[in-house]
Amino acid sequence: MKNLNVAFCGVDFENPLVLASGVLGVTAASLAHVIELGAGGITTKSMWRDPHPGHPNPTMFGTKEYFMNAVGLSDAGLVKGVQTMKELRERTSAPIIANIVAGKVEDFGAIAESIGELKPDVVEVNISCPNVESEFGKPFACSRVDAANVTKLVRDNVGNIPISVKLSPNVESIVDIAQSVVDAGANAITAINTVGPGMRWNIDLRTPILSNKVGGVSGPAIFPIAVKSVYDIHKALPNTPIIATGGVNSGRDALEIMMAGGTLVGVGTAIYYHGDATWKKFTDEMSAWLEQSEFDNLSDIIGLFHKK
Amino acid sequence: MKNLNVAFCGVDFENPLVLASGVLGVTAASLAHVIELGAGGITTKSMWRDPHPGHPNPTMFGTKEYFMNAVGLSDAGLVKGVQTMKELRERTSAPIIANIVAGKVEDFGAIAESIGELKPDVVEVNISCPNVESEFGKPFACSRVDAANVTKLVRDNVGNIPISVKLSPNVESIVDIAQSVVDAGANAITAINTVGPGMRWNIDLRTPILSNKVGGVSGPAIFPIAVKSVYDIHKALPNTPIIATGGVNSGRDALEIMMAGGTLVGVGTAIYYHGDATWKKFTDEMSAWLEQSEFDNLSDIIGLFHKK
Amino acid sequence: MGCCNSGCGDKNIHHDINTEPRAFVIDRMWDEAENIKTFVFKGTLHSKPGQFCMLWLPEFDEKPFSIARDYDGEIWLTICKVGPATTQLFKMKPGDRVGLRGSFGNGFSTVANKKVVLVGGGYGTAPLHFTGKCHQDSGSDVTMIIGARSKNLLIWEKKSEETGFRTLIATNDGSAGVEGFTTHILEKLLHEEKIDLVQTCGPEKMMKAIAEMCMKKNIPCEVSVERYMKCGFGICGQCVVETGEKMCQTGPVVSAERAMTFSDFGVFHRGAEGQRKDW
Amino acid sequence: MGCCNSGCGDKNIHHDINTEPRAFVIDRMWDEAENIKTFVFKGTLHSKPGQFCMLWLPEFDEKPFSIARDYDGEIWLTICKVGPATTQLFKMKPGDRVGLRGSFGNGFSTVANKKVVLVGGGYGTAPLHFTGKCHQDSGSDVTMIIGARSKNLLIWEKKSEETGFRTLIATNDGSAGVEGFTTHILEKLLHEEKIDLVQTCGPEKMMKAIAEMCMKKNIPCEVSVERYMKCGFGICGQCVVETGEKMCQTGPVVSAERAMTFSDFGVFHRGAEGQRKDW
Ligand SMILES: Cc1cc2nc3c(=O)[nH]c(=O)nc-3n(C[C@H](O)[C@H](O)[C@H](O)COP(=O)(O)OP(=O)(O)OC[C@H]3O[C@@H](n4cnc5c(N)ncnc54)[C@H](O)[C@@H]3O)c2cc1C
Ligand SMILES: Cc1cc2nc3c(=O)[nH]c(=O)nc-3n(C[C@H](O)[C@H](O)[C@H](O)COP(=O)(O)OP(=O)(O)OC[C@H]3O[C@@H](n4cnc5c(N)ncnc54)[C@H](O)[C@@H]3O)c2cc1C
Ligand SMILES: Cc1cc2nc3c(=O)[nH]c(=O)nc-3n(C[C@H](O)[C@H](O)[C@H](O)COP(=O)(O)O)c2cc1C
Ligand SMILES: Cc1cc2nc3c(=O)[nH]c(=O)nc-3n(C[C@H](O)[C@H](O)[C@H](O)COP(=O)(O)O)c2cc1C
Ligand code: FES
Ligand code: FES
Repeated sequence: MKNLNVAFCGVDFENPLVLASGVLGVTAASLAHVIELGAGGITTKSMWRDPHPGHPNPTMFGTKEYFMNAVGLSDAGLVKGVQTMKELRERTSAPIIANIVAGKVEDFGAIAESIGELKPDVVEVNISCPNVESEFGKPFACSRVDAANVTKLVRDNVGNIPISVKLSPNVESIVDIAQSVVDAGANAITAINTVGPGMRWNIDLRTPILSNKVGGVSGPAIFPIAVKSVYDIHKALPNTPIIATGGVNSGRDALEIMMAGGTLVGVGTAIYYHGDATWKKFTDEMSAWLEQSEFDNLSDIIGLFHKK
Repeated sequence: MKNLNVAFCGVDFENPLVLASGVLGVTAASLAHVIELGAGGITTKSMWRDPHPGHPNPTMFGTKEYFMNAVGLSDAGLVKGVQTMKELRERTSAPIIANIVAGKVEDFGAIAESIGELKPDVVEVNISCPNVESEFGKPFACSRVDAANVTKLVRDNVGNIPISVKLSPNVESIVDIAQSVVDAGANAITAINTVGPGMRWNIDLRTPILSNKVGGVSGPAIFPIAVKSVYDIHKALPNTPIIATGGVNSGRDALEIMMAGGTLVGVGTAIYYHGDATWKKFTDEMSAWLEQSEFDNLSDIIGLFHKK
Repeated sequence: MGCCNSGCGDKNIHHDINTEPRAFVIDRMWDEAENIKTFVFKGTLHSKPGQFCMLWLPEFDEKPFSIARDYDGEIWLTICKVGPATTQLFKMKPGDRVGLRGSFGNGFSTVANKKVVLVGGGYGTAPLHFTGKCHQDSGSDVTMIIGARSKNLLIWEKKSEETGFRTLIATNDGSAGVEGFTTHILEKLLHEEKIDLVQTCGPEKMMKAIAEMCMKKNIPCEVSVERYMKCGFGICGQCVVETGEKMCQTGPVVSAERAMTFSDFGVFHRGAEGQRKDW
Repeated sequence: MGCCNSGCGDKNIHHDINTEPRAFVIDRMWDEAENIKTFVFKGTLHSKPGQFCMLWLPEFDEKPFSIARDYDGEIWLTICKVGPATTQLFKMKPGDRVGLRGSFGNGFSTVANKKVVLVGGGYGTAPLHFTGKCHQDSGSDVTMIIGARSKNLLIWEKKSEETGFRTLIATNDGSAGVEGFTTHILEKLLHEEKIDLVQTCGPEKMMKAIAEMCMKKNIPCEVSVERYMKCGFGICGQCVVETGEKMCQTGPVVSAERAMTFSDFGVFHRGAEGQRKDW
């Protein structure tokens, strides 16, 4: 059997499927369980320095076609984050991607430093949170300058851990933002975060379904947007590895987005559709495809669409 | 039985569901048939002054969750357009929305004038086509200035027919664009055109599925984006009627997007999922809901979400 | 109509693929005890006993509640007022609308022609009653042990008797039934009779004591492990126990054996941000 | 395996909800006549006779073709070289990959224990053969009338005989079978024998003549109305006839009666931009 392992920023992953941030990420037990179920690695939910209350429920729901969430990045803060990270290291030897977030550019330094000390394998920087200080409350991910400044601060404070900056697709040009964070020191890109935001109401209750009124769209609905984003970024930055994320809902989807340029593949909402079976189902499908293909190693397919 | 009729820019529609542009719009026979099946009105496909070849096949495909197309706005040009419009008027008395397009700002005047002479009930202006003369080939719909200039030209040349400008959701602020086209003389807004573009490949053939490589995403996947766009536009411009379009896939969806601010409801991709039965299925569902509601007229629900 | 006709479905299908809340009207409501009310909605969630639903108070909050009845065209929820959401709910009136989604989670097993003992504490008695009704419909013999601190906090004991369950009561202060704990009654029963299955829903420390008791005696036992729930359908990770299993899908109802592998069972649970809280 | 085991499905399901093309390998191919080849792919499209599929030549174009066989693990397409896409296809070799999607559209009826006449012109004979095979498997008696301009353009006549269809040939120049048109043979047959069903696929003027003939004699008849197709599944509107009906879903196979309500039937069709083209 050909195996599925890939290397990402010098870190070995048994398979390229990593749990996306914010899904099943509340405790170390939960994250470690996902590895047991067959994920190649896990991403923690976005960790704040200080406790950050989320939105009241409902914070998420799904349909056949898409999933929406507005959790509000709830988190108990660094004390719990540190504890979770330590416990996670004890529970699993699989690679850990620590996702960090902050509400102001300058706050990214502190959280990067604290998390960097815990030596996760990769630090993922969530810049899709609205910058509380920017004029229109636009996410950092929408501004080349903000995005670059956040990246620099994290790069300077996190130690020698590879960092991947997580981009939003809801921008004029995701490639421009990717370029600017790579110029600012990002080792990798995670693309994409949720699409939108969108809005859904209940017509009988005449209330937005999500307490936050609007929420990010994920799941199969966004897969074409994710493939295009990954393809465009890989084309512009062929040497920057990508954690390709967004709507991956089968092993074939994972292969497709790797061929578009993903080295790792983030999987979140698929768990809504496939439950605990997600990981084994997808890796089995990938293995079967790889067996009948001309490739010896799964990593040979990374960026394949660009090689013709 | 309460009836479903609504008035839009002074035009009466037997029900608010109108065929979205580009779907089943090749001939007058096809459009008239959609009325027979129960649509309240129809929109022609985007008409050019000169013949415009589309992209080679495949130009579209669908999945459970979404639909993608890159037809390339193929059209036989004004001669056929005029003939189609005339034949359509003979075949049906239902309202006709004539959708027009051009590749340069100044070309919108000519097509608006020619189509205006045929007295469609509404002229819809598709500004989501890339401006062949702009620096980055960005669609007119992405620039406030271009969008306003197109609108002015159409307004000045089309005669006294109401015009609805069709907006793209793939912009920083759809509300800004809506505001600028209304300021420039648009009587209504159609929102939204397809989302993205997105990209999908076949991993065995290693070829993008659409010959154009990328294509617009429509269908249920984009409904939350459509609801949010319509909601935001109605909030900013409560007196501008909206042809609310994008992912409407049930009678309940139609009601929801009307409550968000739609006066008419564009229905395109739903036909992929429900076939010829689409119209009756959706209006039956709307009637049933209206019967058990406190409302006497369907038009009472337009913008309802803003009234609390 | 028997309760199981509308209810008991495939154990593996934990949720519909569409989890948008649907609107339901409060049909009626009544007091069960101090700070405990039952709310009735017309309709069905196609649930089986032991499953739960998410109850949404529009523009306020949404919380998980066990389903106390789901047959004959009615859904019942028996709810204890403990904080903001339940207080808000207690202010609502018949005719008011709420959102419900679900049913979610793994329910209690239903067995035919067996001798079953159910042990309820607090609002836990209500979903157990639903369970007992299913057992009864399948020809099983049902004993319901109901515990409370004192008589005025006892719920569902009359319904239990009326339904034809052998009903045994324990109150801490002896104001009704025997003085002491449900566990005392259960211990005696297990000693004197041959019991095929024990199911319990109530305070976790009580359930843990029962689980240990049953395991010692090799009697099959199921417990309902409630954890903080946000989504109810396996995505948020809020409800996981220390093995990483999600109580909104693998649970809330699990076997005593499995519950005993959760090092947090009867020891601690977690709050909205995942912070540890001892029971 | 009988052809209908793998094929004949619900008339109302015109397409899968997923219409992404899937990759198929050209297994083999052979010449049928000048500029006509049959291509074989391993696999199935779960089609019934008379349905079509979209054949995609990656990075070139995608076009509709009737399915000439879909059983025993093979898909056959019999294709005439007429323009860029078919010319490109004719350059391909076994082992090359193409995309297929479908099956799409309404197929021919299959009847049991009846006397059926099939009338094929050009590549139309191939899908009719598939149809005849289904009739035969259901105990019907099949006559196949095959027409061509001359002997070297005749296709599938040997297969027809081998399959056990009564096979009658007409060529314009008399180089094979009788000199003249398939309609002449049909007319004679209808006069001499009791025929239960006529099905035809070929040049539209021929099909129209046959439709009129059968209607006059009150014999059930089905024709295959081909129109320009982009999507194949009812969205683009490219394939509508003058009643507004879509030939990719209501057709290509429709009854003679219905076809005669299309004022364009046998008169004109439309090109890629919807422009009218006389037959
Ligand atoms: C599977 C399950 C079934 C339940 N069934 C019932 C029932 O039938 N009747 C009933 O009265 N209660 C039930 N509960 C508990 C109920 O969810 C809480 O009492 C309710 O959420 C309290 O909300 P509040 O705003 O009123 O109080 P808060 O002040 O918010 O909370 C009070 C306490 O309730 C618990 N709680 C709060 N939010 C949640 C949450 N989202 N998920 C789980 N626990 C929470 C915590 O222990 C908290 O300390 C059930 C819980 C679960 C998980
Ligand atoms: C339902 C259906 C079944 C068909 N079955 C067969 C078959 O079994 N064998 C076979 O050889 N041909 C079949 N055809 C015709 C086949 O689609 C065309 O021959 C082919 O598309 C020609 O493409 P080209 O690029 O080679 O030629 P072009 O030069 O593009 O076209 C030549 C002619 O083919 C027709 N044509 C072209 N494109 C299309 C299109 N997208 N849809 C319909 N007609 C088109 C037009 O009449 C055109 O004038 C079928 C068509 C339809 C609609
Ligand atoms: C419930 C939920 C919570 C999420 N929380 C976070 C988060 O805390 N930080 C983050 O960077 N992304 C978060 N995301 C985004 C995902 O990590 C991912 O980028 C997105 O959902 C697209 O992938 P998917 O379609 O596989 O879910 C969240 C997504 C969901 C569905
Ligand atoms: C096949 C197809 C062709 C389309 N062609 C046009 C077009 O010519 N002009 C236009 O303005 N919009 C066009 N659209 C966009 C639709 O009118 C509509 O705005 C979009 O598909 C979202 O609505 P839906 O989800 O109901 O399809 C097309 C959409 C599809 C699916
Ligand atoms: S409540 Fe969200 S995973 Fe269980
Ligand atoms: S081919 Fe597109 S509608 Fe028939």
